[in-house]
Amino acid sequence: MGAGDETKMVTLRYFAWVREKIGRAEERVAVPSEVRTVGELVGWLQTCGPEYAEAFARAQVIRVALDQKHVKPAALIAGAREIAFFPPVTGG
Amino acid sequence: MGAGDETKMVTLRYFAWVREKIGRAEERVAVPSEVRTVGELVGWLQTCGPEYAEAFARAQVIRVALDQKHVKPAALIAGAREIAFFPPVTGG
Amino acid sequence: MSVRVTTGDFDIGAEIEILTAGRTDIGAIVTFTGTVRGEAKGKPIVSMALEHYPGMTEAELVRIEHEAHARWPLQGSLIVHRVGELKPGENIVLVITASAHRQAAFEAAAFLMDYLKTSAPFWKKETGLDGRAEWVEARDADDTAMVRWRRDENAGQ
Amino acid sequence: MSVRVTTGDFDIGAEIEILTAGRTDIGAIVTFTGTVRGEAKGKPIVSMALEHYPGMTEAELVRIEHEAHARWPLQGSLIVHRVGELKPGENIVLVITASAHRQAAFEAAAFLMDYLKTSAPFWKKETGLDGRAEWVEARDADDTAMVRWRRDENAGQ
Repeated sequence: MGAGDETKMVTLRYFAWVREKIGRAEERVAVPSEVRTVGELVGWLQTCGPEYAEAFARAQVIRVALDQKHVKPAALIAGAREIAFFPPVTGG
Repeated sequence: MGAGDETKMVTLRYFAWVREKIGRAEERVAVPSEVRTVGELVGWLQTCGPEYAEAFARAQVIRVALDQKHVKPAALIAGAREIAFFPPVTGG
Repeated sequence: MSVRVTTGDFDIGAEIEILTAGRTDIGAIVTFTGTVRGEAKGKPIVSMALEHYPGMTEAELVRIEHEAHARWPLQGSLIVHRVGELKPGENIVLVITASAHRQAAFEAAAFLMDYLKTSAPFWKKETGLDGRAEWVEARDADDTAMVRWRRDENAGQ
Repeated sequence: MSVRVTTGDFDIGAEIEILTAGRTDIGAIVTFTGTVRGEAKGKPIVSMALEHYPGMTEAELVRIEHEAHARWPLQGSLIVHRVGELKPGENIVLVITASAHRQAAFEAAAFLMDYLKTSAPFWKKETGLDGRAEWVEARDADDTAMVRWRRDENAGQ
């Protein structure tokens, strides 16, 4: 994954079919500084390769947690250590 | 308890404080034939002695079961083998 | 479907086991257990006596259990109610409902308890520290709780 | 109050015992047990795998348990959720609520399950007779079930 001049390193985690489509459970990535919100991050990830494009094709069903808390697409990612992507939960 | 010319024998059962006030759990009584409904039976029982008068003083709180089924004061007692009187239930 | 009136205690885990053994069509099991509280109206109680109407009790419990099965798709159910002398902390009543779906199991269990509390012929008498025993009075809240199911009937649900 | 995520099974009777031992202030205990059904969309399933998000899972369960205690007067509660490989008929989830009154215990248990189903990060994958595994899709009905508690929030209750 590319790293621009101004980037921040963050741990991304994937669960369930998001994990399966991307082919890994976790990675450290350099996120370009112009990517400010969770929604923009999903948009950027869609451009990172075919596996990402497929995993995030239905962006509206992807749920996101910032440092293990549920957030909406408008949430700012600044300061986050760990961002997780997963389908709607199906436990219980 | 008095028995008129035309009477029918029926088993009366009493529970909880109705039983305690009357001083027995069960008795066979001859009900005068003009007593047709459950409400009339309660009214008649009130005249059967001070213990009955006290047990049935608050007639509106007394619940009645005819052959082990809940009934309303207007229910006819004809054909009943067993009539039970008790306070509102408090199990569970 | 079964009902039981007993002086002995019940074992909730064992009862669930009996109800669900070997079955894979159940997805949701709800249990309700009622226990004797150590206080009534702010005063300590030392024991509770439960009187009932043998014969009618069982008939009423069977009737409300059938009613629950007519209203919700249940895979199984159980009602156990104790009678006799009980101490604070002891079990009084157990209701179990099993269904494919959780909402049916939850609603049917609440329904069974509401109906049981207003129509099954049990009466409680509490003995306080001074040895005086008093009959428990019926709560208006229990009648109100039952009425919500009546409304459902009127609505044809 | 406690939550647990585990590969092992749970013992409902033992958990109730732990929650209520020595207490006389509890009048009502509700348990909900979710189990693996042997069918999904009309097709038999041979096993279910449960994935979760370690760390966040426990945090979410604690959060919803606190929320339940804020809304209802509860004397105790427990949430246990299994992860890993499960067979049809096996237990998945256990929720227990204990209160002085039955309505609080019933409502809090239903609330915990509704929230758990929509916010706790667990994902189910079912394997059919043909060996094919498919991720379970979230049910709209679960979102609808949760929304009723949201309405309560808006109403200030």
